Amino acid sequence: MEFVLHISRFEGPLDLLLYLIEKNKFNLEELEICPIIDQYLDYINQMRCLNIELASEFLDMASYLIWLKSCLLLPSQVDIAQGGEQDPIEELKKMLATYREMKYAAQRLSERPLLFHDRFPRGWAEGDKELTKMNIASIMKAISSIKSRTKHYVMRIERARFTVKEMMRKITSVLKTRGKIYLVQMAGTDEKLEIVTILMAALELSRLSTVRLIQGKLFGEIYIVGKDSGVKD
Amino acid sequence: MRNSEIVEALIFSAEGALSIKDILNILPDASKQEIEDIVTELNRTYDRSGRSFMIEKVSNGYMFATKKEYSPYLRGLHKTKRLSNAAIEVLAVIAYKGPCSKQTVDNIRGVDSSSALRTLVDNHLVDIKAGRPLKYITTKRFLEVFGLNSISDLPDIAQFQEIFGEDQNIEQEEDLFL
Amino acid sequence: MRNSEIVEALIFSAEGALSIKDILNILPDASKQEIEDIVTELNRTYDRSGRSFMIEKVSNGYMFATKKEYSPYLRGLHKTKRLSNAAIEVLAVIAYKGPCSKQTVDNIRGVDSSSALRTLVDNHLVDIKAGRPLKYITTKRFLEVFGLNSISDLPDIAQFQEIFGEDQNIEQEEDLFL
Repeated sequence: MEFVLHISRFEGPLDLLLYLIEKNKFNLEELEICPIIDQYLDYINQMRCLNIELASEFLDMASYLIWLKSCLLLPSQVDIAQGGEQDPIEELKKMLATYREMKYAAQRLSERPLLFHDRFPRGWAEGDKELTKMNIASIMKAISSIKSRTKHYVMRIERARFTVKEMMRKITSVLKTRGKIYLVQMAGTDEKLEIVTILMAALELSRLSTVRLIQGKLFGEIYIVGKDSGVKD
Repeated sequence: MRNSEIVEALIFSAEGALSIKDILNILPDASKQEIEDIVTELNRTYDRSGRSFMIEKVSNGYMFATKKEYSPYLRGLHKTKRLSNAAIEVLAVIAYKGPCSKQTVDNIRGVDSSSALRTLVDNHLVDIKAGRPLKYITTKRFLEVFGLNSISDLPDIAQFQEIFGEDQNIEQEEDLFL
Repeated sequence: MRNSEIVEALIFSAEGALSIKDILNILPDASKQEIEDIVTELNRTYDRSGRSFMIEKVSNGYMFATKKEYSPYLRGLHKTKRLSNAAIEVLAVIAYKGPCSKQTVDNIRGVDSSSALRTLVDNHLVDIKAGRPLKYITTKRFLEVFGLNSISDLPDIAQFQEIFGEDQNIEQEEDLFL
């Protein structure tokens, strides 16, 4: 169980790989890649078993490593370092080396005495503060704050994709041909926004007494039936 | 570490005036009298050693200030006051949309911008162009303060969502500024 | 009035680091060397008289700040923020590889850096340069906060490699795998 560490301990897949390499006392240059790949995949699997939400980058790296391992095991069929092309293992090592440099640089940076933590500048009353902190970013921030305040201008495309009204129409028309539909069946994608739209549309239809929403048991699947259908609650 | 050093550091780093009560919160074993004596003694030391600053007693506490006699030199430092968020918003709109009228600025922001516009003009960040209606434009000073060579150095608004996208789901292509 | 008093008053009354250039604008008869000597002498005086602050050489200029040993007391007065590890990593990448795009930062770290970038921009440690793609750079504020005179004060990456005790010659090693 020593693998079960909090994923939040790692900044990303490269960080986790570096940890595994250090733990095995491997040298980045003469890296034995297979055991590291296995340990990485083990780790990811355990995280998934524990229902720990993993950032997509960890999973992307997992599938990449599975591919890499399959290449290593089948050298005759897939030549991973075809003439001229970059060797993926070398590339991975380079990425790890660069990341390790930056991680170390970050550690060194955070050891420096920090202003407002270890050193304090002369204090200024709020009103006396100067313009010195004005920069392009503050202009961009101002624009985005205007945008978020006047969202109706920027959300048009998104609303066109999943509108409650349209979803209501869709549900009504499906109900014409079928007695009942499970809410999840209405979803064409697995986007959260679509699920929310479906639920809102169903609630709205129920409010208008056009449909009835039925849930057989606690946490059971919710389905919709037409108002006049013979289905019992 | 002596209390006088700590008191000096506290007053030095405080934003605005620091009250004796605030000081006593951090040095609970000191007394009000002791703090007052420390400040008097510090000022005496500054005077004796020819420091150009001193601790002033203002209505609500103590604060550092440079002595009056240096003010002719300090005026050369060109302090420009910090802008409110509203003023930066107006400035941003004029930078991207200018020259434009107050009406345009108000429409885009959804609120009245009179007072922010006034601040910007007072700070020489925005200038007025004659006409009906009056038009507002950013100035050379604006470019200096924001470290731009020209107004075309401002990034494209469509690129903002890279870090300022409030929500990944919101597509910002359809926007007001196009 | 002596130049050293004026220099002290100028640095004392500036918010953030005051550049030597700004000081010379106000004291045109002084030389760069003279300013440097004045600051060295002032710091010596502060040390001798037990001042809790000193003049730091940061961001190609000078700034007053309290000495480290007072921080336990001063933290009681100020809200101190610490950057997340992610934010410091992003900052390190931008400091060493910048100006660079978000894509470069993401590639080096192997994860998306939007939110860390946003924090750094919000804290004025990183600014944006227009272009396609946008580039990120560290600011004067970054130098002030980390007490650096310039980016080149950062330790050399080549030094890190010695610490790792390998990577002496990546190019050569690569051949072995081809």
